Amino acid sequence: MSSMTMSPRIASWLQATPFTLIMTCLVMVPLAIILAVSFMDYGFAEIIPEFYLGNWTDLFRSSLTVDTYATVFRQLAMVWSITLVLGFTISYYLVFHVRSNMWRAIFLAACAIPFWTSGPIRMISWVPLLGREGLVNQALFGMGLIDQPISWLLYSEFSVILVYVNMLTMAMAGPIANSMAKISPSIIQAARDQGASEWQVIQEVIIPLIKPGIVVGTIFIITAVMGDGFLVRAMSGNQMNTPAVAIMNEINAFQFPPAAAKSVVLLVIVLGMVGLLLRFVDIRKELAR
Amino acid sequence: MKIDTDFNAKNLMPEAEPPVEDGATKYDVELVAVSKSYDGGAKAVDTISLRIPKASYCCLLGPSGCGKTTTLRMLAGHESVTDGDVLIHNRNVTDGAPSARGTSMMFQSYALFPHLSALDNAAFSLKIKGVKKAERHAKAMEFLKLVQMDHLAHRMPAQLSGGQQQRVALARSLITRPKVLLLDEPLSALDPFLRVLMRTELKRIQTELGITFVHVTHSQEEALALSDLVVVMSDGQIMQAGSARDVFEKPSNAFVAKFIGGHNVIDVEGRKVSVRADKCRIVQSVGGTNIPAEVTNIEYQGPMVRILVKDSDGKEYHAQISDSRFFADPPVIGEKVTFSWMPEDEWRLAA
Amino acid sequence: MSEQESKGLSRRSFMKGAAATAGAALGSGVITGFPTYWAQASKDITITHVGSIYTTNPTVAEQANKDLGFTIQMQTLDNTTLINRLLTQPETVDVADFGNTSMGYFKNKGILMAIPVSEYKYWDQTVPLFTQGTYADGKPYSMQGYAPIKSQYWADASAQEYSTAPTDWLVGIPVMYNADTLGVRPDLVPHKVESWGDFFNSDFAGKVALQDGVNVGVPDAAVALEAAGLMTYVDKGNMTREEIDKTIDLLIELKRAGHFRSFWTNFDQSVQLMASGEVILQSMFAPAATEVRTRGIACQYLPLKEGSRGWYIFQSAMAHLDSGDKLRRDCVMEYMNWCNSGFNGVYFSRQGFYSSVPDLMKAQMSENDYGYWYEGKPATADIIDPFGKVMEKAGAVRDGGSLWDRMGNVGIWNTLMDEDRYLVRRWQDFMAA
Amino acid sequence: MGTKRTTSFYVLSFVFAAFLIFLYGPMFCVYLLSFQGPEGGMSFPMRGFSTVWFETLFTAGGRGVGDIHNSFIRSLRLGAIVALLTMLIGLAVGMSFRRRYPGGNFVFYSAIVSMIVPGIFVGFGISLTLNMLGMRPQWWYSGIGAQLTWSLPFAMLIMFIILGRMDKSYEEAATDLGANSFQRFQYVILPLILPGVIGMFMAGFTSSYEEAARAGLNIGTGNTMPMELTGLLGAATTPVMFAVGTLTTLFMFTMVIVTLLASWSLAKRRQLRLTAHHA
Repeated sequence: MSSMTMSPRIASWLQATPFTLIMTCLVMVPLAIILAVSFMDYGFAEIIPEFYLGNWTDLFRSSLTVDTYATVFRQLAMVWSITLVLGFTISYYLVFHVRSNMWRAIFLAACAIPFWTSGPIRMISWVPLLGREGLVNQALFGMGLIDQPISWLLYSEFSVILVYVNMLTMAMAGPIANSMAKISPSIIQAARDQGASEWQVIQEVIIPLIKPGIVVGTIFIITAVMGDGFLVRAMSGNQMNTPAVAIMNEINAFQFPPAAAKSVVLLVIVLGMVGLLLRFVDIRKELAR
Repeated sequence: MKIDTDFNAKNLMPEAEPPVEDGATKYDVELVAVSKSYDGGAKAVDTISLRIPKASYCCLLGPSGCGKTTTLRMLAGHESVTDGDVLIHNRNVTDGAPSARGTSMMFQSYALFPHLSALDNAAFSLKIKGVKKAERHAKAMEFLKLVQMDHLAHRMPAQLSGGQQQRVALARSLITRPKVLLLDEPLSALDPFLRVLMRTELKRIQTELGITFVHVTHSQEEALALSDLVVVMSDGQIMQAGSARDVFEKPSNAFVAKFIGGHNVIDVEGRKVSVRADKCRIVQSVGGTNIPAEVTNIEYQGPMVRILVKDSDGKEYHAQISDSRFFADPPVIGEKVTFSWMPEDEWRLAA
Repeated sequence: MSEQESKGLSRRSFMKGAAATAGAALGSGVITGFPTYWAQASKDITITHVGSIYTTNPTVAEQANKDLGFTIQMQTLDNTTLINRLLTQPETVDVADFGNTSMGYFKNKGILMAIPVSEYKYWDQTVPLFTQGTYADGKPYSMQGYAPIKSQYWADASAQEYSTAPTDWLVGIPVMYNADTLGVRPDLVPHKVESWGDFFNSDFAGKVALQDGVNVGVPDAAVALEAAGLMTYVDKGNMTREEIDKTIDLLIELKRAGHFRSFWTNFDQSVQLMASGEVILQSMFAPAATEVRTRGIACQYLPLKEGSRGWYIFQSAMAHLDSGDKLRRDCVMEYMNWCNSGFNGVYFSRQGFYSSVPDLMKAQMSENDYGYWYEGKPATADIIDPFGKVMEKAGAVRDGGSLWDRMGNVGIWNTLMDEDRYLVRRWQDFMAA
Repeated sequence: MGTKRTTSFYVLSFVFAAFLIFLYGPMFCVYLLSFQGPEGGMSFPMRGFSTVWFETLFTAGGRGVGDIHNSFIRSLRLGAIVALLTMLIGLAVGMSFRRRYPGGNFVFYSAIVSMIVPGIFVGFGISLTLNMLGMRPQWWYSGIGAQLTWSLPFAMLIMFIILGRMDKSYEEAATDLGANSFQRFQYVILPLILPGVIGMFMAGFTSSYEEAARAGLNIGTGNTMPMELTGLLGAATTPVMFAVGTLTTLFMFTMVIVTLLASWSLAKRRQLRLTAHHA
């Protein structure tokens, strides 16, 4: 075994080589090309390799940029706060209230099964649920709560947020539960001993201790919401425009340079947000703890 | 361990109980036929009854799995009681919340809140009560002073050594002014030197505060050194409860005699008796029981020397003799000796 | 991509003669009964055909493999992925289908082959919509939008520019076509709809949907706005910037007022919208209206006085074939001929699309089927789709009538405007509003 | 904890139950509508109850079925290979991070970038790059490569979790006992991190099975399952879609159960062997 005599640094490099090659060739290089393309002119479905700043000036001049980011940040704020509260509640229940490991495993599996259905199918299945003649409206009608179907259940900001919450709550709950599981039960008991009520334990002990989990979950939520265009289009009935949707629309119209410029901006914003969060938590240390 | 001369620990416990008026409140803790079983399985604690007098240092002693920690946790309210009653200060707290019992628990792992400084850890219960910041910090500082941690008040738990963490945990427990402090193997994670130091410290604080400490340990040395009341447990039952001296001198059964150490358990005419090792000799005793044996091992323990012998049936005995006596005529391993003791040193054990 | 362009150019001029010779040789041949050596050599060839869900189908592929002796590999792609594939990886494709919304992309690209008219056997029998740029009766049709004749012929064999006058070089072989209009839920509409203008009638506020896109949705909106008297255009299929601005501003106003229920991107969404009652009036594709009806829900596909919106799908061969293996190119031409020869056309005709060679269809379809789908005659027996499902009961008449009733009044064609770049930007504003 | 249940337990149980209902709401529609009657459509009401859509799914050339069968097989094949590579490469990169080394940060942050860049752009960028290099995309290199950019960062995070929690002293003990680095890996590290390695395989498979944005332009001529479904949704769809949903869920469910049972019986057999040795 040659690595026996190899310096640890060389061994690390060798071990990281396949990974790094893939990330470099298939992520970094394409990103560099996208950056380059953002400075090019375009015609009908063609990129004209000449230096052109128009994509960038358009981007910074257009009210579209502000509008789309306002929309996506509003959605992000709503999705984040709902998934945070819901994800926290679920992990708190699973970690501190469910006592049997078997039930915990069963509950977790139950949360995972719906995600084994292919994405496109999951997406279309909301229509029979939320539509004018969908199950929810029929149930409400049957209970006599409404006398005509609620139309804002589908193709509205409500449905966008709802489906985001449906898909992302577990992404938030996972890291939070992971952090919670690391809290020693004796710490909770110590707090109870000290006279803290359940709510005070949550406030004073659990929340401060699961901050890293919240940060990791937040990163997942930010990436998913900022990067998604499909869900917004499908669930808003194509009535909402976010930066990712705008990029998709331009890609669909084969207008790559402005789409590239928008992607660079989106990437910088998302990286900035994630970078900021990573300052508060060392993700590597946190995962390993 | 120097203590400020003007520092009176008793002042930290202003809400002391009114003076004892009747016999009923002579005890800080009473367990009445308490049992614990999990999911209908075997009993972890089996119908134990125990009374701990006021302001005493009580050690629950036993091997792991004997039910001592479960008993402590039932006292604390961290474990539900399957059967029986728990009384603290003559008040039935069997179903009471942990914080409403007047107990406070110090965990084996210390369970300090990792996100709070030593000061904030100590001040935690006051924060819960809604005490203002300046006030609770001042109060917490007093308690940190009691445990001699005031100089490290602003450190985070991760920056403290094991012994220091323990002191903070102690301050945090005491600040709730418990009637009974529960300690779960508080010394087991410390190195031997610190262990002895902390032991003294615990006893000092207990004496100064004048409250009851219930201390779980598997070390008989610790139990004997600290206790006013030693409770030896095995298999979920109390084997013996009594003063340290009683337990050592008059073990109630073979288990206690063996577990407390320093005893030979010997069959004499079909009866089990215990003989303290330090009462045994390795020379002929006139009027005593003499057994021919062979020295198998010699352990030097400083003031005493422990000698292990084996008789012709392969039965093992040990004797502890003073170093001066030992070195007067030191036996060697393999030497044929006579192992002996006097009948008055036999203590008859329960069957 | 400009590199590609220049490569295409040089290759094109070089290959010109060779291709013509080969074309002449094959064009005179027959489909079946090839010399054995040809069948032997071609059996290892696999042709990659990419297209939409309408034109790529395992049943058709299976039949083609059976009939032709070489392998057809079909791949169904959504339109974006498809055009992207053609533009960035044309060599990975042999045959591709696309519609008039994409025709603007292929000019001056050198991606598509100039198909010699002589190599396509059924050109003479093809409807004049494509060959001449007229209706069957010889009358010219609307040239608003990408009318078929605007992109049917290459100006020359270099396959760079389109020609509106017939030449010897085809951009693509027309496969299917139809005309779309508004669909309604007659059970739910407040009054009868006869004009596109009703789309913006406040009676329908909150219950209409538009296709989400600048190639179909915008022309529809333009026709409706003009019909409602809100706008006038020089050419709705190719608007000026001012027209685009005015149109989008008007649409934004309507959107903010809650006039639109939804915007659909695919067939299924439009069906769902209509079937679920979310929407009672929307522009939709013909089979979508049929699909709603087969679910037992009333849905009418309206003949409107402003005419319909026409569309077509071309099948093209890729330019790289000319410079590659000649046998492969021969197989591709063979396959493209096969596609319009019968089985495939009948297959999609029975789903409500029109073949560009109706006479060939007539010969191969049952009288009842042809009568119902092409001639507007009442069905003499149940109309059954290729999957065995009853689509209409005996006695039913196709809404919109015969082929020429439906295709005879096209107001506008699906389009890709010259100001696409600007339009997409403004459409984004509309979406964000 | 053996204490009594509090009110909050019942409240939280209710919240969790409600969440499960919310999670399963659309799934319930999928499962139920896959048994839609032959005349029924993609939405309620149910027009009868039948298995006709499952039959359609298994009829060649069935309406709305497209090329689902082959695309499913392709997805499984692709998923298995991506999972295997994810496991191996993820394991290697995880091992590299057990010591600090120059360039480690680049490796780490490139993975973070890959996780957060919209997939469609990675896919488009790769296809543009291939095009510039004059390479034809094929599922077995560009398709797999594109998907690896998505699955590998997750594998790396899993490795962080596992290796970080592993007590270094095991390995040191093995070194003391004379194991070389290879033996150390084989006999000490690998058995200890095996659950994580299996986790990486599963994560690799799932991310590949669901992924279309990156692979779409780089897969070559054969559609994968999500691509095929997206393509099919462009036209007349029938409850066959829901039948596909029901069956694939069932399939995945079976796979997971079988995997669990297999690993369980493996552990059991190992246990038995050990006890036999000791007896």
